[in-house]
Amino acid sequence: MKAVYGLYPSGASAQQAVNRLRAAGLADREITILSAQPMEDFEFGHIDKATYMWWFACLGGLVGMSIGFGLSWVTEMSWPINVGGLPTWAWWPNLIIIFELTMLGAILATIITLVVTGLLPSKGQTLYDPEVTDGQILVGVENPVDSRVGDFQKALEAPNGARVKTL
Amino acid sequence: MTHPTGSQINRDLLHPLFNTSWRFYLLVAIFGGIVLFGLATWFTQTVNGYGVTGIRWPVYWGFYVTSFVFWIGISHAGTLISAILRLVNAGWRRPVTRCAEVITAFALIIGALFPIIHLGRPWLAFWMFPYPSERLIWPNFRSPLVWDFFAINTYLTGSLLFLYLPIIPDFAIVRDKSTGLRRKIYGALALGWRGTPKQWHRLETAMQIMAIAIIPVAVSVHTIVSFDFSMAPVPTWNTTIFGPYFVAGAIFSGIAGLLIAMAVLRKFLHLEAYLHPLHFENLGKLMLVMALLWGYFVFNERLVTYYGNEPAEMSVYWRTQSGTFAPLFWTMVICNFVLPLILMGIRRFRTITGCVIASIGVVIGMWLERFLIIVPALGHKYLPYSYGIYRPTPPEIIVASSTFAAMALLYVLFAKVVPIISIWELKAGEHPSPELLPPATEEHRLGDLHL
Amino acid sequence: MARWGMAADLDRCNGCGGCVVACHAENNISTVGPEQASRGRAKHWIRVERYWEGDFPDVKLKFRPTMCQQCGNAPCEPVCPTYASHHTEDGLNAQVYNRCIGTRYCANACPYNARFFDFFNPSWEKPLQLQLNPDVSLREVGVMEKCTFCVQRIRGTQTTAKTEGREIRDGEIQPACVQACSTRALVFGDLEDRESEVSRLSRSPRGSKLLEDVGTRPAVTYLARLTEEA
Amino acid sequence: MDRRSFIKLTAVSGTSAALASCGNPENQFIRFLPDEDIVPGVAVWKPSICPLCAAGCGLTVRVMDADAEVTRDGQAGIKRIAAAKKLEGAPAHPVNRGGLCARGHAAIQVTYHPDRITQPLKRSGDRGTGQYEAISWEDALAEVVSRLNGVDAANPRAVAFLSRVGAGHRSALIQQFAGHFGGSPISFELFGDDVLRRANAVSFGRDQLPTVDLANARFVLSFGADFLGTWNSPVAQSAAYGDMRRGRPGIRGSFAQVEARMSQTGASADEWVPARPGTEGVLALGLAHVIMAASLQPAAAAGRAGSMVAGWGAGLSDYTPQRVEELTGVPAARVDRLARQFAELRPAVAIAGGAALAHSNGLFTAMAVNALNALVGSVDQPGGLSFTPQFNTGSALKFSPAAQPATPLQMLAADALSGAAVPQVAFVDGVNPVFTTPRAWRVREALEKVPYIVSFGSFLDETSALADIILPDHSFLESWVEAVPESGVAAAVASVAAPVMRPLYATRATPDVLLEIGRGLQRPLGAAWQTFDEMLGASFATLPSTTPDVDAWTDAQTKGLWSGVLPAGLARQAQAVADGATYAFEAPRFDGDAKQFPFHFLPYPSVPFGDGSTAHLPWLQEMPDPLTSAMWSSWVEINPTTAANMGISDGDVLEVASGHGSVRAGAVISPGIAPDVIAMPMGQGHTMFTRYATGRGANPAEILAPVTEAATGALAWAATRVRVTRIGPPDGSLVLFAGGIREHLEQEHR
Repeated sequence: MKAVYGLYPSGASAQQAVNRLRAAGLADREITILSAQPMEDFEFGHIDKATYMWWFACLGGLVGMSIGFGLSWVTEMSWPINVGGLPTWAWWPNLIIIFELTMLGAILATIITLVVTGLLPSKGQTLYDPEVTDGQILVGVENPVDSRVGDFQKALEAPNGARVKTL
Repeated sequence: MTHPTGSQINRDLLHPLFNTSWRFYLLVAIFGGIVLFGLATWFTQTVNGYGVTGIRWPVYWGFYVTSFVFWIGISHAGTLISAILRLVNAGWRRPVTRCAEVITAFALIIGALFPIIHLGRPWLAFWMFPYPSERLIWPNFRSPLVWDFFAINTYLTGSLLFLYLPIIPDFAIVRDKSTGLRRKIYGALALGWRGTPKQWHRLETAMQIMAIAIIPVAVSVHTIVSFDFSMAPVPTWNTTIFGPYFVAGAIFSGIAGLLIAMAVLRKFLHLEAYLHPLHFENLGKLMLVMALLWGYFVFNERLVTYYGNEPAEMSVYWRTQSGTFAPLFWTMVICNFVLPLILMGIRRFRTITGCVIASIGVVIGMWLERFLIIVPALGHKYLPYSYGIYRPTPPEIIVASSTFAAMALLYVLFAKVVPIISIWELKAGEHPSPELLPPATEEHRLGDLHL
Repeated sequence: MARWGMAADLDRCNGCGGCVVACHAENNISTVGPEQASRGRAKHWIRVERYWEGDFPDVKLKFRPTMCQQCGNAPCEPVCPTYASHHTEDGLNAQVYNRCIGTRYCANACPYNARFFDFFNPSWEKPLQLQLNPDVSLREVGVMEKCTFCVQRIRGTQTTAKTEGREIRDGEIQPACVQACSTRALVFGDLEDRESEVSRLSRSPRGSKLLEDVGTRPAVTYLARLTEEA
Repeated sequence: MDRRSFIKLTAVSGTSAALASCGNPENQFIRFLPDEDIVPGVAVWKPSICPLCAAGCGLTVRVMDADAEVTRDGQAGIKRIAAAKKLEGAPAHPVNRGGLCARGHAAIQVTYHPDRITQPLKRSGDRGTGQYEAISWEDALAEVVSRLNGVDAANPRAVAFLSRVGAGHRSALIQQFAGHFGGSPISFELFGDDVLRRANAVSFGRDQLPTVDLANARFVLSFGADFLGTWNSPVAQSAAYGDMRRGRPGIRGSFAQVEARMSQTGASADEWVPARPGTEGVLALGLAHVIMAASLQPAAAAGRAGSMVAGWGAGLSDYTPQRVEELTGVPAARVDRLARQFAELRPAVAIAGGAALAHSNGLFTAMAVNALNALVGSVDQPGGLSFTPQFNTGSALKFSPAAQPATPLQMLAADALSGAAVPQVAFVDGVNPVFTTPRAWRVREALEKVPYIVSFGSFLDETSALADIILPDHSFLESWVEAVPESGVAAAVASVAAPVMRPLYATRATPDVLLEIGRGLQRPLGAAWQTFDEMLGASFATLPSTTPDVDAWTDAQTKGLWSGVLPAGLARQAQAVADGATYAFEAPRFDGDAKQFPFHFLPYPSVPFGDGSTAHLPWLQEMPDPLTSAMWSSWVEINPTTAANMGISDGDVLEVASGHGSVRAGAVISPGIAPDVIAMPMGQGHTMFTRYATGRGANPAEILAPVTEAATGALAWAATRVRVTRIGPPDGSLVLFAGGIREHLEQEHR
C-alpha cells in the first residue's frame, strides 16, 4: 500500500477530510493535500506556512552586496587607473554595482530557497492525481501503516462528494 | 456576462497550446522572415564595417541606441506594473500580469541586444564581463555602460524568474493534460509541482519577495539607462532630471506596449471572456496619469534649459523647438501628450479602440522622445564648427524595425507554448477571501477593481 | 612626472592646414575617400576650425586649431567600460586601441569632438602603405582614435634621454603638428616645468582654455588674437 | 610598411591576400637579403627638397626599412628596402626654417602614388585616351633620338619644350637643350608672377619676386597677395608672419589685406579691405597721395619707383581719397586712416600679388604698390622689400644665354592651329597646360597638331595623355634634386640633395635622360657631364666653400644647401629696364558685358592644390579647405546677400557661365566675398589625373577669357565676367568637413 487518498470537489469537503484525518490521529505533516490553486480561504490551506525565505533573501542580498563591494574594490585597487580625475575607489558610482548585485543576490537566494525547500520532492512524497488539475482537491496519506488504512479510508469517505482511491 | 468555470478556463486557455492553426504558421513565417532579414543585415554590418550605418562624426549614437532605450523602456511594462499590482493585490491584475511580464522579458532581451549590435567590435562584447582574462584587466566600474550591464543583467534575471515562478503551476497543468514528449518537457519545466499548501505558500512568498525586489531594480535600470546620457557633458544631457524622467517615460511606453499586446491577444486568441474592457480602462487611466507626468517632466526639462539660457544648450533647444528637428518634436508632443489626454481623459473614448490608438501614439512618441534626446544634442555639441546632422541608412532602419518583428515572433511563440493568461491565478480569483466578500458564485464578476 | 601641454597662439596661426596633413603623415591616419567623407567619416585628429564674424564688408574670420585637449578631467575616460580610454601618469588621455570595443561613448562625452571612429578597416592602395609610420599602430574597424600628442615621439625622446642619462630639454619633443607649424603658433612641452616655453605661454594673460566652463581642465592653452596690444 | 603592421594588415584582411598570392609567383613573399644600406628598425634622416612649388623648402626625410614590392635585377618580389617614411621641414634650411606646408607633407605620396607610371610607355590608342603599351628604355630613347634627328635644324620653333620656369640647374639644362634646337623653353603658369617681375624690373631693376621682411615690419599692407597660403614662398612668409605678430616683445605688427574675396591670408588680417577688382593700384596711389599731401614720408624716401607713375611729382592730385572712394569703393576716411597707419607705423611694407595683378592693368597696380613702398623707404631696408641674391646656374655651368626669347604659350597654340608654325617635336616636363590654360586658347587642339610629343610625367594627366611616348621621371625622393630659391631668404641659397631612396620602378631621372638623348643626337648636345649629379657637382664646385677644409660640393651635399655671399660672376645681375613710359590708372578691361554677365569671376589657387598640379594626392584631397572646410570637391563662393536674392542656399548646384563656357559646382555661401564677385578654387575638374582627381569637381580655367596684360602678355585671369544660375538642390558632390561656421548660431533660430 503506497497511499490512500480522497478527491474532493470543494474546499469545504476537503477541510472536513483533513479534520477527520487529524481526528484519526495524523499530524499535519503526515497529510498530503494537493490543489490546483492556493486554498487560503480554508484552514488546511495554511498548513506549513512558516518559512525562512525572507531571511534567506536578506542573506542572499548581503552576499550579493559583499560580492559587489569586493568586486569593485578589488578591481579598482588592482588596477588603480586614473579615469577623468575620479578617485580610484569611487564609491558613489560603485554603489550602483553594489546595489544591483545586492538585488541579484536577494532574487537568486529567494529562488534557490523556493526550489530547495518547496519544489524538490522529499523522499516518499510522490502522491499525485491528474484530476487535481481539473479542480479536485486531493487529501491523502502517503505510505500509511497497513493496519490503519481502513481508518483513513473511512475518514476520507465521510465528506460529501468524496471519491477515495488507493494506490 | 457569465464567468468561466475552472475547467472552462483550462479549456480556453490551453486551447492555443494543443491546437495549431495555419495562422500560427503564417505569423511565424512572416515575423521569422523579417527577423532573419534583420539578422542578415546585422551580419553584413559586422562583416563590412560599421560604416554601413548613418552614424558619423560627431553623431556617434543614432537608431541603435534609440532602440536600446526604447526597448528597455517598453520592458518596464510588465514586471514593474505586475509587481506593483501584485503588491497592492489588485484583483483585476490576474489576467494581465502574465502578458505584461512576457513583454518585459522579451523587450529586455531585445533591448539588451542593441548595445551589442551598436558596438564597433561586437565580437568583443564579452569584455564588459568581469572575468579573469589574459588581458589582465577587468571592466571599469566607473563607466555607466558597465552599470548598464549589471543593471540589465539583474533585471533580466529577475524578470525571467518573475515570469517563470507563476508559470510553474501552469506548467503542471499542461503536463497533466499532455502526453508523450511534451509531457516530459512540461514535467521538467514544472519542477515537480504538485500543489501542496506548502508549495503554494512558498511560491506566493517568493512572488512577494520578487515583487518587492524587482520594483527598485526596474527603477534603477531605467535610471541607469538615463545615466548613459546624463553622465556625459553634452548640452541638454547633463541634467539631474533624467533619472525620474526616463523611469516615468519607461512606464508610460510600457503601459502603451502592454495595452497593444493585450488588445492583440484578446482579438487573436479570443480571450474576450478574460480581458475585459475594464482592464483596458483601468490601464488607460494609468496611462493618462503617466501622460500627465511625462508632460510635467518635459515642461520641466524645457523650462530649465530655456531659463538657464546657456548658449550650447540653447542651440540644441532651438534645434528641436523650431529647427531641423521641430517636426519630430511636435509630433512627439502630440503623440505623447495631446493624444492620450484626449483619448484617455474623456470617458467615452476610453474604449479598447481608444486605448490602442493612444498606445500606438505613445509608442511612436516615446521612440521619438529617445531619438530627440540623443541625436540633436550630439549634433550640436559646443563647437559650432563640428556641428553635424545624422541621417539613418537602410541597414539601421532594417535592423531597428526587425526587432519589432522579433518581439511579435517571440510573443507568438510564447503564446503557443505557455498559457498567456495565468490559469491558476485566474482560478484563484474565483475564491475571494471570505472575510471581504460573499462566497464565490457563478455571478461573481471577475475583474472588479479591488484596489 | 611631466604634464604635457600645448599652447596655440591664435595670433600666429594663419590656418594653412600644414598641421592637418602632418598629423595624417605621422599617425597613419587613413583617408576615407569622397563618398565616406561626405558621410562624415573623415578623420582629422587636428583640425583648423574657422568662424566667421560680422557681415560683408566688415567681416572677420578666426582660425582655431583644435585637437584632443588632453584634459585633466577628461569626460571621455570614466565612461569607457574597458579602460581603453584612460589617463597616463604624465597627463595624457591614452587611447588603447586593442582594448576598445567601439561603444563610441567617449566620443559622445568629448565636448571638443576630438575623437574619430574607424567605420571601416583602413586601407592603403599599394604602394601607399610604404608611407606608414612603423612607430604608430594601425587601427582596426570599430575602434576610436584621436590625437595622442604624438605619444610615440614623447616615449622615444624619453627613452633617448634616459639612455643618455639626462633630462629632456624643453622643445626637444615636438608632435608632428608643432614641428610642421610654419608660423610657430603651436608650442609643446612640459607644463610642470615653469621655465618651459609652453608653461610660460600658458600663463600669458592672452591665454584661455577651450570650453573651460565644462570643467575638463584641458592641457591646451589658446592665446587670443588681440588687435590691441596686450 | 614594417613587418608588424604588414602581418597585422594581412591578418585583418583575412587570408584573402595569402590565398590570392598562391597563384602568382611574383606576389609570393620572396625575401631577399636586404641590400639597402639600412638597419632594420632604425630611422635615419636625409636631406631633400620639396618639389611641389617654386619656393624650394628644405626637407628632412625620415628613412626606415620597409617591405616593398619591387623589381630588382629582373626579379619581382617583396623586398626590404630603405623607404622614405615622412617629410619634415629641415630646421636649418633658411627658407622654411623647419616648417612645412600641407602640400610639402603630402609630397611623399608622389613617390608612393598607386597610379605612378612605372616604366616607359608608348602610345597605343588615340591621343588623350590614355592607352599605352610598355616599351624598353633603349627603344624609347632611340625613338626620341631619331625623331629629333629628323627635325628641321633651321626652324627655331621645330622643337617646343614646355616646362616649368625656374632658376635651378634642371631648368638651365632644359634651357640648354631647347636652345640646342634654336628655341627657348616655353613656360606657362596660370597664377604666375610675370607682371610683378616685370614691375620690379622697371621699378627696381630686379626681374625677380621680392623677399618681404615681415618679421621686422610693423605694418603690412597686402594688395591681393595670398602670401600666407599660395603666393611666392608661403612657408618662409608664414614663419616671418608669426614673428611679425608675436616675435618681438611689446611689438605686434599690424596687417591689412586688400582683396575682393577673403583669402586664407585675408582671414588673418586685422583689417580686410574689399576693393573693386582691378582698382587696387588706385588705392595704393590714394595712400601715396595722402602721405605726400601730409608730408608723412621720411626725408630719405627713395623716388625712382615713383617717377614711373604718372603725376607722382605733382603729388598724385588725381588720387584724392574722394576719387579713390569713387573708383575702389573703399571709403575716403578709411583711405586716409590706412595711409596714416602706413606712414606712421614704420617699417611698413606693401605687397602686391595674386588677383590684384591679374587684370589688364596689372602692371600699373604693381608699379603703384612699388612706388608706395619706395615712398616710405621700404625698399632694401629691414622690415621692407628686398631681392634675394640668386645663383646664376647658367653662368656656373658656362651655358650660353638663351638664343631668343620664349614664345608665349598662347602664341604657340595660335600658330600651331593656324598652321603658321607647328612644332615637329614637343617635350612636356612638369606642366599640364591643357588643364591650366583657358579653354579659349585651345592648347589641347594645338598640341594635337604636333606630330610627336614626349612627356616626362610620372602620372597620366590631360597633357601627358596626348604624348606619343612617356619617359617617366624618378620621384624627387629617388633622384638628385636642387633648387635655387628666388625669394624668401635674405642671403643667396642653392639647395641640393642626393636621392634618399632607390627608385621603386624602372624610371629614370629626366635630366639624365636629357643628357643621354643629347649624347645620342647626330649633332650632340655637347654637355661635359654624363649624369645630372656630375653636372650639379661641377656647378657647386664653382661656389666658395663656407666650411673650412671642405669643398663647396661636399659641404652642400652634407648640409643639403649652400648659402653665402655669391662671387660677382655667379650672381644674377640686376637689369635696369628703362622703358621711359609712365603708368597711370586705366580702367581694367573685363571680358563680357556687365548686364549679361553681372559678376566678376575670380578663380584662385587652392590651398592644397595650387593650380591643380597636386590634386592627385589623397591627403590633400581630404584636407579640409581652411575657409570652407570642403574636401574632395569644387565649389562656388557667393556672397550671402547675393545668394539670398537669387534663392541660392548652401550646397545648391550652380552654373557659372562666361562668354567662353560654363562650369558647375556646389554653392558655398561665404560672408568674405563682395556681392558682385564669384570665386572658384582652381585644382579640381581634372578629366584625367589618377584615380583620386579624375572626374572630380570643375575646372574654372575652362571658362576664363583670353584677356592679357598688354606689356607682359600674362593672362589676366581675374578679368572674366560671368553669370550664375541655380541649377538645382545639392547633388552630393560638395563634401564639407564641418557643419557650422559661426560661433553664435542661436540667433538665426529666433
